[in-house]
Formats: sequence, C-alpha cells, structure tokens
Amino acid sequence: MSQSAIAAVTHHEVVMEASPYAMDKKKLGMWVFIVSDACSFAAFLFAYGYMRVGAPVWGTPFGFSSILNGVVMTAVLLSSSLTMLAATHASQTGEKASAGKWLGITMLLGTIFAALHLREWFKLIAEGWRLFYNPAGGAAQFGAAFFSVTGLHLTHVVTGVIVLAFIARGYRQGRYDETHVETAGLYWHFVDLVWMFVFPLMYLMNAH
Amino acid sequence: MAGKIFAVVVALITIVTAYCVIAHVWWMPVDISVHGPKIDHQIEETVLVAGLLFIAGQVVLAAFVFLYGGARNRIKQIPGGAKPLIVFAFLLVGTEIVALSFIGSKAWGAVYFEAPDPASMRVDVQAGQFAYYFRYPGPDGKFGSLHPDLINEGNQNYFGLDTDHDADAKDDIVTAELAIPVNKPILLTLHSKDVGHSFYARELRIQQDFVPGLNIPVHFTATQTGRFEIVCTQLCGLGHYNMKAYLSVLSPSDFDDWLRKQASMQ
Amino acid sequence: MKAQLRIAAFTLSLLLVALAFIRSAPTVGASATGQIVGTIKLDGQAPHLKPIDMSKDPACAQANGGAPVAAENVVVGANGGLANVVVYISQGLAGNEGAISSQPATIDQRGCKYVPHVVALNVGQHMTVLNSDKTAHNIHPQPSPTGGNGQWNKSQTAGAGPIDVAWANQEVAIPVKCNIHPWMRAYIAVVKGPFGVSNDTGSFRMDNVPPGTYTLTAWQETFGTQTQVVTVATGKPATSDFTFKAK
Amino acid sequence: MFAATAEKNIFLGVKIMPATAAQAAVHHAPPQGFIRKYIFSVDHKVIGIQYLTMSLVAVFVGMALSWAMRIHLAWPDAHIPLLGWLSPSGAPGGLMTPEYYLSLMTMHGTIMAFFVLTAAPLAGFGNFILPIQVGAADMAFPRLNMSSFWVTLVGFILACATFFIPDGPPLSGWTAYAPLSAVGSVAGPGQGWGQNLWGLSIVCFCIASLLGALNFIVTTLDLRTKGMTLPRLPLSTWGWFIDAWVSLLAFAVLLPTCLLLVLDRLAGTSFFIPSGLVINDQLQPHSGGSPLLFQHLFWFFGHPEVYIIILPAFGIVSHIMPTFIRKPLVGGWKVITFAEVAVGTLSFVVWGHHMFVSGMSPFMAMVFSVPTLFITIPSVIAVLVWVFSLYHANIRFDTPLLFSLGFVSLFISGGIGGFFLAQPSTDSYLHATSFVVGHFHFTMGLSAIFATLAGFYYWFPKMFGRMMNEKLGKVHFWLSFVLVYCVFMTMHLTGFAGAVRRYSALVDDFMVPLIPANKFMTIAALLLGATQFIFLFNAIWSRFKGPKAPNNPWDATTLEWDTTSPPPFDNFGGRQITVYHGPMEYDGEASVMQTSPAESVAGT
Repeated sequence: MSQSAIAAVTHHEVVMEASPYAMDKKKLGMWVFIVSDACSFAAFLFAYGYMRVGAPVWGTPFGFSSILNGVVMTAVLLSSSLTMLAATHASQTGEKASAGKWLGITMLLGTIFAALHLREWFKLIAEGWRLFYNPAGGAAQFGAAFFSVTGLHLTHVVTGVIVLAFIARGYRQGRYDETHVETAGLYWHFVDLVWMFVFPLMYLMNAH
Repeated sequence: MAGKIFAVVVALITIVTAYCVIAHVWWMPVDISVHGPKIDHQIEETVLVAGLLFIAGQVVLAAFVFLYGGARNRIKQIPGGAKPLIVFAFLLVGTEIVALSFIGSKAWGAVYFEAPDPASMRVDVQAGQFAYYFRYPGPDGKFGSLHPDLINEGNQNYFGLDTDHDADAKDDIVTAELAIPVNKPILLTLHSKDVGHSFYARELRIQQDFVPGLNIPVHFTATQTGRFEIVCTQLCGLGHYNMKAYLSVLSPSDFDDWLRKQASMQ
Repeated sequence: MKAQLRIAAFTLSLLLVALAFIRSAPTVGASATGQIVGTIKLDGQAPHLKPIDMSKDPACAQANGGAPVAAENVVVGANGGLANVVVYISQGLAGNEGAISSQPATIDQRGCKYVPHVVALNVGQHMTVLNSDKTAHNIHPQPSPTGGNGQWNKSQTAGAGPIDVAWANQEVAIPVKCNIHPWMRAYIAVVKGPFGVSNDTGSFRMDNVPPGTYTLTAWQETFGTQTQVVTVATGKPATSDFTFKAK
Repeated sequence: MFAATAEKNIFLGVKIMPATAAQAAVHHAPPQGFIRKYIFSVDHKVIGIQYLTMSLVAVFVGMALSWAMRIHLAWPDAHIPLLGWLSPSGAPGGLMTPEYYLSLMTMHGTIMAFFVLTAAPLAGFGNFILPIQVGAADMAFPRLNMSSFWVTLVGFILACATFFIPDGPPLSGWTAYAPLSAVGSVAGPGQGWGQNLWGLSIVCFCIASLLGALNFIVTTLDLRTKGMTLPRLPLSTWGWFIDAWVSLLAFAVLLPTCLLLVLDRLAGTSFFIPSGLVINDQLQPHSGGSPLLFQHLFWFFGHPEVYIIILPAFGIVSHIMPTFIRKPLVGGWKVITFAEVAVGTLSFVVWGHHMFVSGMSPFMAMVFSVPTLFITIPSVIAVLVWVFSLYHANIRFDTPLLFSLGFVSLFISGGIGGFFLAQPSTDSYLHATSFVVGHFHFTMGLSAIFATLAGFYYWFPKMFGRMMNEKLGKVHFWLSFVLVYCVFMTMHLTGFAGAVRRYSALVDDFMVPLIPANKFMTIAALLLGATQFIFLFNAIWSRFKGPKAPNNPWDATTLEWDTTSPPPFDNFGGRQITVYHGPMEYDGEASVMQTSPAESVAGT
C-alpha cells in the first residue's frame, strides 16, 4: 500500500484522516462511470432496435466473411480481457515487469481489434455503405445504425488503448499503483462486455 | 406576525382559486361529441378529488403556520409520528388514484378502444406547415393513392394526388374546411406531410397529434350543428399560432349541398 | 367580385409595367436605343384551375368577400392573351446590360395573394415586400440551391414594416411561398438587362434595348420557356410574339 | 482493512516523517494567484460560487426573455426597441415576429431548465455545501469538478451564441421535437445553425452533468468523515446524492439522443426523420426514421429531468425547515429520504405521460398513467412530512423558512395539476394548454426556484461571511409569493378554456376572449420580474456591505456551521472532524451540533 500513501500525500486532503468509509475512489468512480456509460449504450441499442422493428424490410447484408471477421474480433477482444486480468493480478502481486508485459499484450490485442474493425468499415464503405444509403437493399438506416453503434464502441476501444498506454507508462515509472491498473481493467472489461451485446445485435442478427 | 400574514395569504389564494374553478370563470366550451360527456365527467371528478386535496393541503399548512409561530410552544411531534401520515397517503391517495384510473380508463377507452363504426364517413386529413386540408373520397367512395413527390401547394395539390392517371384520385374532393353531417360517425385519418402537428377540437374533446410517417385514425360523432375551430397544438414552426381550420357540423341535407358545391369546384 | 379583382390586378400590373419603364429610363446608353414589343398568346384551352378556398384564415376570406378566389397559375385575358409571362434577353447583351434601376420593385400581399403574381427585376435591384392584409404572412423565396441566391424565410405580421431585399444572381424564376397560407405563390424573375412582363392582354414591352441582335426568352410558370431571335434597330420598335401551347 | 492501512500511513506520514508533513502542509496551502484562486480553481467552494453566478446570470437572461414573450402575448403590436436592437431581423423595429417569439420561448425553456434549474440547486449549492456537510476537504475529483463547470459554461455560451447568428435561435422548443428539429433550415428560421449550436450546447451540458453527478456520488460515499454514517447525512446531502444518481442515468440517455439528432442534421442519417416528408414542396431525402423514437428517448430523460430539478429542492427544504421550526422532521431522515428515493426511481418509468396524444399506443398510455399517478404517493408523503412537522413547532420566520414554506405551498398547488395530466382522458383535453405551462412552472419551475432562494438566503452567510438584509428578503418573499400565484394559477385556470400554449399571438376566435387574462398575467409577470431585482440588489449589497456573519447564525447543527464563514480552503482548517449525531438535533431553543459529543436532545 506504500504507493497509495504517497499518492495520498500528493493530494491536499492528506492533513485530514482518510475517511473510514473510503473505498478506492478511482475504482468507485469507474464503477459509477460504467453505470452511466451502459445507459448511453443502451440508448443507442434501443434506437437501433426501434428502427429495426419499425422498418418494413431490414436487410441482412452480412455474409460469411463479415461474420468470420466478427468472430475473430470477438476472440481477440475476449482474450484481451484475459490478458488484462493477468496484468491486474500481476500488479496486485507486485510483479511489475510481468504486469507491464500483460498490459502491453492487452494494448496490442486492442489495437488488432480496432484494426480488424476498421478494415470491416472500409470494406463496407467501399461497397457503398453510407450513413444514409444501403446498397444491399432494405432499410436505408442500416448504415446509420451500424456505423453509429460500432463507431461508439470502437471509440471506447481506442480510448481504452490510449488510457492503458498512459497507465502502463505511469505504472512503470511508479507514479501509478495497482489500483490504477485495476481501474483501467474495469473499463476494459466493460468495453469487452458491451461488445458481447454489439456483436450479436449488429452482426449475427444481420447475417444472411 | 409573519406566520399570521402567511396563513391569511395562503387562505386567500386558496379561496380565490377555488372560486374561479367552481364558478367556471374559465371553463370548457359546449361539448358536441358523443364521447365528450365521459371526458367532462372525468375532469369534474378530478377537479373534486384534486380540489379537496389542494384545499386541505393549503389550509392545514396555513393553520399550522398560524398556530405554531414563535418560541412559546412545547416541542412535540404529532401523535404516532410519521406512520399515520404514510398510512393516510397510501390509503386515501392510493384509493383516489385507483378510482381515477378505473373511471378514467373508461373515458379513455370510449375514445380510443372502441372500434370505429363500419358505417363511418371517412375523411383524410393532411396537415402541413401551416394549414389542414381535408379529403373526401367522392362518389366512388375510394381515396386515390398519395404521391408525396407530386405535392405542390402552388398548384393546390396538397395531398399529392395523381389526377391524370389515378382514377380513384380523380373524384376525390379536397377542401380547406372540415364539414361533417351531424349525428353521423366520422373516421378521420390523420397524416402530416412535413413535421409534427396536432388536431385539437375543444368542442369535440379531441386532441391528437399528427406524426409524420404514421396514419393515425380518430373517430367521433358530433351531436350539434355549428361552426367550430380546429387548431394545432403541436409546435410546428413560425406559423404554429396561425394553423387552424374550421369544423362545420351540418344537417345531412346542408352537408350534401356543401359537398356538391365543393365537388363542382375541384 | 372576381371581375373587379381581375381589373384591380390588371391595372396594378399595368402600373407596375409602367413603373418598370420609368425605372429603366436611366439605362439609356450613350447610343440611342430601341424597343421590343410583342404579344404572348395561349394556343388552346386554358387548363382548369381549382379556385382557392381561403376559409382557413378568416382575414383572407373576408378580404375576398368570402368567395373562392381564382388561381393565377395561368391567366388568359382577352383573345387568348397570356399574362404574367416574363420576357428577357438571354443572349447577345454581352455586358451591355445598362445601369440597374435605383427604384425598388414592389410585391404586395393583398387578399392573401401576391400582387403582382410575377415580378421581374434586375440583378442587384432592390425589392420591397409589403403586407396590406389584416393577417400575418411569411415570405419564403426558394431559389435553386445552385443558383447562388440564398433562400430565406421571414414573417411579416399585420402592420409590420416593409421588407427590403435584392438578388445577387440571374434566376428565372424564384418561386415564393407563404407557409401560413400555402396556396400563395409568386415568382420573382431576376434578369440582367431590359425585361418585360406581359399584362392581361398578353402584350409586353421592353424599352432601352441597345441596337443589335438578341435571343429573347419568354418564361411562363406552367408552360416553361420559349426563345426567339430578334434584331433591334433604333427608331422603329422590333416586334416578337410568342405562342404557348396549352398542355 | 484498506481504511486501517490508509490511516496508519497517514499517521506515520504526519508523526514520524517531518519531511512528508511539511510537504503535506505545502500541498494543503491554498493556491496563490488570482487565476488559480478564483478562475481555474479546483476548490469546490469557488466552483460552487461560479456555478451559482452563471445561474444567476442565466436566470435573469431567461427572465428577460419571458418578459419579452409576455409583453408580446398581451400587446402583439408592442414595439420593444431593445429587441429591435438585439435582433434587427427577429424583431424589425422592435416588433416581434412569430418566429422570434418561438426562438425566445425555446431559449427561455433551455436556459431555465438546464442552466438555471439543473445547474443552481445541484451543481451550485451541491458543490459548495456537500463536501463540507460530509466533512471532506474537497470533492473526490477536484480537477474533474473544475472541468465540469467549464464545460457547462461552454454550453451556456453556445446557447447564448444562438442569439447572435443571422438566423437566430432555434424555434423548436426546449423539447426539440423531431422532425422539426432534425430536417434543418428548410423547416423555418433558426432551424439551421441555431439548432446545431443548441444541440452542441446540450451535449456539453450532458457531459458536464454526468461528470458532476459521478463526482457527487463518489464524494458522498467515499469522503464522509468519522462517524458520518448514512443516517447522519444532512437531508440536503441526501437530496443531492439521490439526485446525482438520477441525473447520472438520465443525462446518459440525453447525450446519445442529442448526438443522434446532430447526426440526422449534419450527417444525413435518418434516426428521427421518416420517409417521404415534403417540406415547402421539397421532398426530403431522409427515409425510415421515427419521430416517436425521439420523443421516447427525449422523455426518458425529460421526465427524470424534472425530478433532477426538484429533488435538490426537497433536500434543501428538508434541511432548512428543522433549523427554523426548531424540531426534527416527522419520521426523521428515513421517511423523507424514502420518499425521495421512491420519486427518483418511479421517475424513470413514467415518461410516456408526455406522449398520451402523440400517437403512442393508447394501451401504453394507460400503462404509463398508473405509475404516474402512483408517483404522487411519495410526493404526498413528503408534503405531509413538511406540513405536519410544523405541528407544535417553534417557527422562526426568517427569510429562508418563508421561502421554504412558499415552496411547500407551491408544490402542493403544482402537484394537484398532476392529477389532471397523469390521466390520458383528462390530459387529452388539457395537453398543450396553458394548464400544462402553469403546472410545470409551479412544480419544477418556481418550487425549485423558491427552494434555491431559500438555500441562497440560508447559506449566503456561510458562502460570503456576511448576512443578507432580512427586511429586503421578506419584501422579496411576499411579493414573489403572491405574484407567482397571480401568474401561474391564472395559467392553470385559462387552461380549462383550452388556451393553447406556444402561440405567439392569440388570434383564434376562442383565444381572443382570453386576452384580458393574459394582460393580467403579463403585468403580474413584469412585477414578479421586477421584484427579483430587490433580491439581486440585496445579494450584491450584502456581499460587500452586509454585517459580518458569525459561524452559525441560524443555530443550525450541521458541519457547514461548525467552521468559519466563509470556510478556509480545506473547510475545517485542518481540524479532524468527528460526527456524533444526526442532522436534526433540535428541541426548541436547544440544539446540538453534529460534531458535539453532548447527548441528543431531539425527541425523535
């Protein structure tokens, strides 16, 4: 816990005793954020569902290749959750080196996920998909739904990778401690969890 | 002192308000629809229920403020503490609520759950910035299909009818005023060509939004002849306050004459 | 009643045409200038136009005595003369447009109609919009998105002051509508150089046309455009008549 | 275990390692320099005051807009030179155009609902008071806190900026119903960049509110000092805490809604725009969207929003009353808090009552009607608690209490209207009439304003170290109280005659007879507005010239009164605070500070 004491000292609350009710505020804050962010995703997915139900014909454009790509992405993201877990564990048992290594791998996997996803995007755009146009026939809003929902998730992934990079750096330099790693982990798992909703709803349900 | 003034002020406000409601200083206009009385009744019920709560609340508040100002009273809580309050709230308000919902659902159902009379006269309503237009099927009893791309208000094609090619559309009668025969079931279909609008006829006790992309049925039967206003109550743009049409409820014979006259002008 | 209105509209459009002449006076070039006159006719039966029901707004209905009002998409006068046709020089003027009149063109909203129904003016010439009605209007010109003239939409309540506008680019013709009274429709023809608008007898007149050979274009809101080549010399007015075929 | 180690570390840090202690002292020292101290300050007290100042500006702007609207309604031909100067196109020669009226209406709603009623009671007072009340030195995330304020301010500036763009502010109302708000400038003046700026402004406000809510929740749970168990939390803190949860969930939905709206406007998507729309004879390119989707998403936020506005008011009033009636509330902290939790929870399942006539399934209307009616039960319980707590009290009629009593009266009157609007059958007549306008001005508008004013008079001494003028305060209250009823009760009543809201002029045959009533309301509204300048003067004058305030001018018991006025940078001057009592230790003249070990005096 020695780092946290240092961390505490760098904050002007130090002259008052830590609250007896205190749990780690970063962690609590992250949980609260996750609750709120989940609502935002829910709103997006609700909009998607509402449009889908409302549309007379909702196209199912995704063929085998897209689904396969999606499955690979899913596998990558899931395993990144595992490596994140390993990183958290290592940091808690004080194995800084391996924690850093696992963080690195997690970032790598996250990047791969993003790359695969962007490839999918560019493929669709090349095929003529737009926010307002659907070359495969069916509801014109398919593009709007797909790009906005997956785009929001992609933003989360990219943000996550960047955050992890900062955490890893700070952690190596001893500015951050295992609680930072764990908090970042919470976020990462959440993004993973969201994908578990996005993938079936956006891909599987739209596969022909 | 302040307490006494407060009590008096609150009491006065309560009395004036109650008077205005009871004396119907401003009140609903004559009701000309078959379902209307149910809604009026429901409003009166609610006035009674809510009114009593309003008066009770303000009076008790005023009374306590009147009585317990200053430092001379022995502090004590009401007997039984909060329990009686909670019980009161749940029992009294709860029952009122349940009662209102039950009676209310009847009135609501009368407007929305009863299927329209199959013999109803059908009229199409097109709302747009900032006017209503009405369409009668004409002799063939069929409405021509709508082609949004043909809508051109400059040529008075408000519905987008293809009168050149569409036989059903040829004899459709489009009017700027909603005329209906008295005591005949009417079935309106509301559609908006641009943004959200609303169909508010106070005397019919009907308010229903137009939602772009939806066809919304409204059915009613008018019981009195006369000329009334239909106004828009859904913010639709700069001319919102100017968006209205007239509803004339006519005797069957007058209505036929009117319709013939309109047909001749198409 | 209707007749009176027609007469009113007629005299007014005459007045305006006259005004146009007076205004175009300053466009006299250094050289002496010629004149183009002509008549525009409609060949065939004028299409049936549904009379306008203004009962939506009592103020409008009253202004027209409660009777349905004739639409103005096609106005055919005595012996087939076609009114509200804009005639302008579409080719051959080559920068010799002459000065723009400092007098503003005027369009009035009276009886919930635009008077005149078609107004022509020069690029950059000012235009005054009046409201003589006891009700509010909104003036909403809808130039083509590509034409370079911006669209705008302003209300003009009863008794509100005039609105002054000018147009930056040639466009024949900009439709104008009033959303509060959807039946209202006017056209603004923004042209370079001399122009004329046909009156109820179908005759038009273009003054101060520099001598030369030109392509004339006549535009009517329903029947579209026609062109003719005409040569103008000083002294005697050149004549060019147009005939639109009824659809 | 964590806490224990933390304590140990601190203990070591302070006792044995002088270096760390010195370092701590340095870190604890307040920031130097004007900018860091008053502008980009991370101090929750400064941020709270910044929020309140912004809201004060906003409320007077909003009020001025309502003045212009009211004048136009009563005297449609009135020329208001100032308006003509502000917007030559919107009000040529000062004569307001219908579109400008709607623009003013839209911005009145937006500014009041977001930048006044949401910002002041929660973000303003919450920021200043909550950390002190739980015995913390600052919010959990001070930098985050600072950023929330600045993002809010950006939102406010964007909102105000709409007045200065050529087309003026949007005219689609604060609810911005699609497709009117989604199709762009073709729908009317202000629907171009005005609506875009509006959307961005709301997006900013959402983000700021979410960060703020997160901060409040963590602060309340995490930074409570020794002995500050949840039951001992002051009721105001309870209000803010519950409110933070509601806004955390509600704004999380408004944010995506606004984003989708902006996408529809700028990126050509069709979430909210159906096929085949013909606007001004132009066929719109969009296809397939649903206006009802927007309404569902908006009101899923929109209804909790009105409780986001009113819950802090509940808290503030429940906190102020015991101090001035010198006895605990009936049922102690439990009942009122339960009521607040119930209201907050139910508020998420009633949004459909805004859509009874919107084309939503009539069955859904009845489904939504029932919880809407049931939400009155906790509300009634709260009211009963406030009213019956006055029984056998020793009421001290200082201005804060007067405004609290005013709040209760207004909340009763407003709540009554709810019975009419919660039932589809009655709502179908009263929907979109001035009855609704009167109803929400009573419940969320003026109730919240009265509670905010009560809080302002109550905490002013703590915030600025000076007392406000009591006489002016009372004048302010009496005039406001009476005039508020004159304006908004009349609105309720004319609503029965079907007076349609959001009309820029009363031209319909059945509206014309209501013009006298509107003249009356306008005059009352003008006076009501004028009255607020008494308050403004009082606040500014007292800020500099008011008598010095003692630490605890009201014989209150909560932590904020156990420190200097204004409190030092770390709130308690480094003292270790320990709490022994609940917040309502009153028995007539006797009262016990939460921090005093003395034994309890409160009966219940």
